[in-house]
Amino acid sequence: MTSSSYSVTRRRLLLSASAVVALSATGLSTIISEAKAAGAPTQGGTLRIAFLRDNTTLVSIDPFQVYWLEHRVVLRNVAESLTDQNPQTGEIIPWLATSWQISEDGLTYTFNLRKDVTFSNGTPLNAEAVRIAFDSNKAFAASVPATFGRTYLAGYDHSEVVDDHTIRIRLSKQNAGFLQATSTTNLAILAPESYKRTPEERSRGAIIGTGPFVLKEYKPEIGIKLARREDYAWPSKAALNPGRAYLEAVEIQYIPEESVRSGQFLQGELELVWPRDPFSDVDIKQFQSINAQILSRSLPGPALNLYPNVGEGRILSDPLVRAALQKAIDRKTFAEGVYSADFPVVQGPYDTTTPYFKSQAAKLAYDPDGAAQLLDKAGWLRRDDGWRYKNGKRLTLVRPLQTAETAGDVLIQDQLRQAGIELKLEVLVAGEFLTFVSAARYDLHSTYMTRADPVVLQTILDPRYTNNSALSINAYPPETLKKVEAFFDAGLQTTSSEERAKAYAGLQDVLIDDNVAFPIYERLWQAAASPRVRDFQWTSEGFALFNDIWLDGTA
Amino acid sequence: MTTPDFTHFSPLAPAYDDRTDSDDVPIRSARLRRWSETLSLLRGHPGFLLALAFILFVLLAAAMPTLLTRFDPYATVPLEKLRAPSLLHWFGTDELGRDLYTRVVYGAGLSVQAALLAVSIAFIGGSTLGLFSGFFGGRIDAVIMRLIDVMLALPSLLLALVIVTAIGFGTLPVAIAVGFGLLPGFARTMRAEVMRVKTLAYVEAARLGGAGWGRILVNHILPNASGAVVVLATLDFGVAILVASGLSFLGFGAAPPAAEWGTLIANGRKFLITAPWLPLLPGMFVALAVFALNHISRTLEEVSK
Amino acid sequence: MKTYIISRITQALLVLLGAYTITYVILYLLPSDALSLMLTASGVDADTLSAAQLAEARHHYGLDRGVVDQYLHLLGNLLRGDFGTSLSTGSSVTTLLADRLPQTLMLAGCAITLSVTAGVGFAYTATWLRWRPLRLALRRLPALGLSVPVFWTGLLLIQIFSFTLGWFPSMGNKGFASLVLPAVTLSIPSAAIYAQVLMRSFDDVWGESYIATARAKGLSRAQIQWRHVLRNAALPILTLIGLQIGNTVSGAVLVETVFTRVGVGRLAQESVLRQDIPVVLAVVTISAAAFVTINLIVDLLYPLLDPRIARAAKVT
Amino acid sequence: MTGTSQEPIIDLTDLSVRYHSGNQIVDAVKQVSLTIAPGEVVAIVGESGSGKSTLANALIGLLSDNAEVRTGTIQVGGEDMTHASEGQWRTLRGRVVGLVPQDPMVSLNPTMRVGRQIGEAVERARGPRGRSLDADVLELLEQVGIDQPVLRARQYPHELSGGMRQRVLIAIAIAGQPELIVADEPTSALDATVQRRILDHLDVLVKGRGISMLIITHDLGVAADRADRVLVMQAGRIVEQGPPASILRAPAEPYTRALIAAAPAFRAPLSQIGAKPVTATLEILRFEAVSKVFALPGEASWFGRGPKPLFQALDQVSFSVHTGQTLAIVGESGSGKTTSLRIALGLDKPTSGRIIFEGRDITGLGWNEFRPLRRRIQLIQQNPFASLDPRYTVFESIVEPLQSFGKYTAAELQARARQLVDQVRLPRLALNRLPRELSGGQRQRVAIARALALGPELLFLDEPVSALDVSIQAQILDLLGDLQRDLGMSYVLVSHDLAVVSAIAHQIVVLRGGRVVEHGAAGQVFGNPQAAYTRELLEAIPGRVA
Repeated sequence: MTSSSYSVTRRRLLLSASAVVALSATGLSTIISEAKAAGAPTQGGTLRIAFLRDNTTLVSIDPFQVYWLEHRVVLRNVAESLTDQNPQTGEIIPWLATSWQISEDGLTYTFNLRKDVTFSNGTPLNAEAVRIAFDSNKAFAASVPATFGRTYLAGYDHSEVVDDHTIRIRLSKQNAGFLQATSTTNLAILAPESYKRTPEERSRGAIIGTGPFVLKEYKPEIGIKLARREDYAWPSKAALNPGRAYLEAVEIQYIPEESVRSGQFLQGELELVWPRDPFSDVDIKQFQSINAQILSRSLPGPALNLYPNVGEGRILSDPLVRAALQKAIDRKTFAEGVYSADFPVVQGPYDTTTPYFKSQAAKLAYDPDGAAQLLDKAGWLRRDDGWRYKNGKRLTLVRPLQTAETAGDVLIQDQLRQAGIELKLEVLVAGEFLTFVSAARYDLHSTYMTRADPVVLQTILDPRYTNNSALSINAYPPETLKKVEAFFDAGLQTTSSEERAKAYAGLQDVLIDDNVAFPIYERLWQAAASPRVRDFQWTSEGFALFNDIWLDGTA
Repeated sequence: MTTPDFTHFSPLAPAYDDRTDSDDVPIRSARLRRWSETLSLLRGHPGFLLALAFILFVLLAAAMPTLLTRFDPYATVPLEKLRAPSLLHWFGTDELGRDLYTRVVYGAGLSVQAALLAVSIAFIGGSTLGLFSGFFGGRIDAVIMRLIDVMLALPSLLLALVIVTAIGFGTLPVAIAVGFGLLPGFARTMRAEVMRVKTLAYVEAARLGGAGWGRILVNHILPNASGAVVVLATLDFGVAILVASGLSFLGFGAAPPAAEWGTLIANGRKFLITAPWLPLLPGMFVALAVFALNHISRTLEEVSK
Repeated sequence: MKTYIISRITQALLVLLGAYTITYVILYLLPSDALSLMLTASGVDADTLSAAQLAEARHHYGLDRGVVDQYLHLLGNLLRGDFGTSLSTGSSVTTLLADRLPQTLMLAGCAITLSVTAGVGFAYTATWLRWRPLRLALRRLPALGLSVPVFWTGLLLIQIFSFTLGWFPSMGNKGFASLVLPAVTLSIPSAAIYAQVLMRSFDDVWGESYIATARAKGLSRAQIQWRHVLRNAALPILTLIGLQIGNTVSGAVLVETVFTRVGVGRLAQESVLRQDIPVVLAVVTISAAAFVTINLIVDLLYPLLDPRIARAAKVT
Repeated sequence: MTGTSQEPIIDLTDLSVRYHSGNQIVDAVKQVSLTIAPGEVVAIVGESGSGKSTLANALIGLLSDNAEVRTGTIQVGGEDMTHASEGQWRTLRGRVVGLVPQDPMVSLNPTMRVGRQIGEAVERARGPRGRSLDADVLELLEQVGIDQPVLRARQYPHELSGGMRQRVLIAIAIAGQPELIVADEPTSALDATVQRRILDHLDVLVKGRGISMLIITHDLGVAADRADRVLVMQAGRIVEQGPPASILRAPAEPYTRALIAAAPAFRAPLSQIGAKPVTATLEILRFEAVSKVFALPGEASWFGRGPKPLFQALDQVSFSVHTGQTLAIVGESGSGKTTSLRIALGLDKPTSGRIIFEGRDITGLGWNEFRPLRRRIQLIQQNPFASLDPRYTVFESIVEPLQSFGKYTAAELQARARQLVDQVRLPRLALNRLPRELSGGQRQRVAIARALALGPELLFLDEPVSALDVSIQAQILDLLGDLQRDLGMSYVLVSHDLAVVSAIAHQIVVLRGGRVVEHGAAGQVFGNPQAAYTRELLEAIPGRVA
């Protein structure tokens, strides 16, 4: 039992909560200043990482299909994309493509490729390889409509090979997020040989990329092994190390048992502990007992929001109740109670690192009395058993959970209980969970995606882009739907930043004003690194650049 | 010519000396005689009384938890989270600041309910099957015994997982799943006991006295055979609690915020290093309860011999 | 003796078939629609497909067959050693099991040997000791071993031996050291049962007349315990081992979860959560087969250990 | 270590032993003094609970843990062993004192070959023998009169008959060439004829080697036949001792006189038995050429088609029972007497032959057709300790047959119960007692009362007194005699003990291997037996010689 008291020289977490101008997404990642001062990086060593668990619903490591964050961290270092994104400014910077031109109507993108890039099987990366990649992805998205990569490729029609290192991509309709999409792992370019294999084979690891590491072995639910690629020399601009990676290999294990994972880390069996949920202050205190570094990055895309079911006959179809619900959630206590004292309080439907983020903090203050008045006005009167009733029916909201509830879910349940609202947490097995949600038998439901572009919310909340998922259909009363769709279209059909900023600002205002999104907490992704880890750098979408990392033998 | 000999001494049966003959001898039923005797014997075992007291505490917790604690099991006080056991919070507080002792007390209701239901399902189902196969024997016995073998062949916890997934989470499905696992034990015990009693001389005597099998079953076989099954019931009550806590440990317990003992251990295991009392104290409580039940059933067995 | 073996084998197969059927019935008649489950498991959102696509998918997964001939179809595959394909990973169940079964077999094997030696050893000493208070204390200990939840012991052992003392790794499948703690945890409940039953049987045997004959020969307590009591008292352990198989598999599910060992137990638990029906069916069938085979072996071994069964008494 | 020839092997002075069980204190042996000279054979006679077994165990140091030697000294082979340690006793056991245990059926380790169990005793007494051990074992087996010793040595106890197992136990006792053998009820569990042959053999062995022997028995006859000196024990004390002749002819103590009177063998000179008038009366039950064949559970031929081995339990058995009289069926174990009983009671069906009850053919009647006859035919079972449901009071057991057959009010049942209890001479207070609070004799009386409840005409008695002490046996036999006289009931008595049969039988049938070897009036069968087997049975009755 580590008994060290809370270390006085508390390491300051760079989590500025300042309002941010639309486009310049201030970097909230922590830059390890000491790393640079520690002299030249040393070669060799294996970086051992422990994640929470593997994706058991969709078991795949094929870049185009994967939405699982942990896999995308790995893929970021195995398969590379045409462009990259500056983690601080969100600006698209060159990578495999040295430069690009976008036509006026935003339907033609021409990329000029680097000439010195080869795949790990030796074949060169040229325009033809890029065309094969895009066309294969398009064919796959047509056969499996629900696959995650499809929205990234929205509007892609075909590609033309101008010359060996120039490719022109034609879109059939405008997609403002397309340029950002080319920087994501989902549109990473694999060797033509990989696209000859079946999707299942790619899912199980038959992927050949140009990245600094090669995928040696993928055992579902057990782990992944990466080995350094010796002749690597074409990192993106965001990387510090221009050439071959310092680490010889990276070993990834899945350890669902939290006490075991922390125990392994404290005993020095692991260099990096990277679970899915943020650390509680107890964890942080324990990690700092071995002077571990706490690395945090707010993930771009929607915050952890609850979306209502306002279908007719549901309790939340009444705007007054929704407004009351918004006021009944105490986000500050949530951040402090469930995670840690200096955990950022969520300020709107988007995380702060999302381009065009606009804070709604003022409208999300905790106001239990306001909530009480609204509920009384709406006719839900509190009885002596503490619950609120309206003509005999108790104010009960149902929220389905998959497999297990977290401490946060129970805290929200209790906060609503204090407002007289019964939040019934329905813990369901995978199969039942999906049928329950698609039958819209829920009152509140949450899901999230990570992408450093606001258009990602469209894949959740825009019925036209979510194959009419129950969540997007039932989230709005008719008049709000019209406003939301207008803002989404505005944000999509233009490539000029000012236009997109105005559209997404309007969108964020509507979501909160009409109370069709209830932000709960900022989705912060935290990892604990051993003191030996140097030059850990977050990418824009919260992944890591393995080729920069090196292990300081001395610490 | 010889007077009945009562001076005869046998070390087993206590000699008694009734010379008085009287017409109006009140004839009392055997039942109260037996109960008064067994109770007097039990008083002699201190360990038994301690175990009984603990189980009564658990049953009281299950029936009326409000008597044993003034905290609200669901009220979250995040600022008070992960406090070590103290005079205020006997078992300390959990990750949301709720009083762990209160959650254990309120958990008793769910766990005891699940265990009680499971044992009664297994008791009724198992004993009937065991009775039929022990009493009729032959082909019926063979068929029932193969069925029991099948149920034994299926790994009980895995089967419980499947059943719970089939009929949903919550205390009742858990009870059915656990009951299904315990049923073979009761069937085998009842079958062995019925077969033993069926061959005893007093059953043949009753048979020759003209009694039909129905009457013999009810008056002779069942009372004498059910002794062992009752002892097994107390033993399996503890086992049921363990299996139910295993299920809720894997996340198949009651819907939150209610929590069975297994769920408490499961939630607490994240804090094994930082707040060890969170997973370890509920575990100790469960172990003590099951140990007490185990002790009670063993003492009952010894006394009834 | 031969007809006895034949009848036992046929009974064993019957039981195995029964176990397979019951699991199949429960699994395939789950309320949630199997098809939507299978589709979502392979990344497709069921309600977005058209009726034709649904019918085609239903055929692909063989769900359009009636329940009975689906059962026969699967049974046919099983007999050919093909457990079907896992819904979530898409790989064949046999390969999935192949790389996980060794872990669980090693764990179960160590646990069983550990529990048998501990059980018999404990009963042997507890009944042999003369010092009364220690004797009484040892008598109550197995009951404690039975009362402690397996997963709780696991957590406790990790806390003590792995984090505080650092003797053993707390997880993983690498090497023998990672097997010690899980095997000990899994063996405790079975060892407690063996100890309890054997103590009673040791006491019974000490009360037999042939023990008085042995004492009358002038043999010492130790010689009598070793030559006469052990052989007769330990007989019940064989049937007990047979019955404990079910518990060992159940225990494995919990122990592998707590110790993050990648074995069949954990696979089964997660497959139930993912409702990956073919995998669950395969795991249950394999553990039923293990139960049936080991019980068969116990039945055949019994006559070798207890001559009264092997040599039917001739009427002399 | 062995004492000089004239020094006594055993010298007990003023020995008292007390048992502590729970809060009960039981004084089993009170101030007993006993000496056994080398080569002398002493017998101790006493009923169960007289302390005779405690004495035997004290001599070999096998007293149980809760026993305490309160007073007196125990000298064995010249050594003072009163408070000897387990180690000291071990050096004595096998070398100085050998034990022949009581029940041969359970006194050998079932999972160890017989030869090895003997070899163990040899090695213990004479040290490791190496290869010559087998020779010693075979020699011992021959000495105790076992055929084919090489085969027998490799067999397991359950493959030998009762008699042979007893001989193995004797071989174990003498393996260490002890100076004294303690034989605790050596043959009481065996048939009379087998018993006689083994005791003769034991005498030869003991006399031949000059070993002294202490025989513990409840059978006065066995004591009188075999011992140089007889001691009578009652309630922990030696009440009388002396040479058998003087004890039998001129018993000094009243208890010894009661013992002799109670033992059927001595009660009346055999020739006068059967002096009961054999008036020609009606015939109540007749067996006509009844045969019964059982299929043995043994190994059928490989494909299950060949004939299964069969066992002929009864072969053309015929006899008849006259009203008001007692027919005794006598035979040793395996003679078929129990099978005929079960067939008569409708519990088994004969393979061939007829059973006539009061002129009506009742062979093969179904359970329901036989049920009305239950009112008129009843059974008294052998073991009184198992024939009563432990949870029923005496009253509930007695009235159960009445409740099975008809509707009676509580008052009627209680009146009938009191009447029946008086008939079997039990106090009315016994009605509220549970079986475990009664002695063996009293439980058998309750069983008899239960059998009389329906007022039967024919009563089957299956070894009714063999589980009881001699003095109690006499009372039960007298009771049965009185009941027959008063109620005119007819009995069929099944027994292996001719002495008991002679007490109440009018007619006797002797069975051997399922065939009737002799059938006639009791006086004639006892007076001049026709069949050689009957003569052998009569001679085997211990105590006849006197």
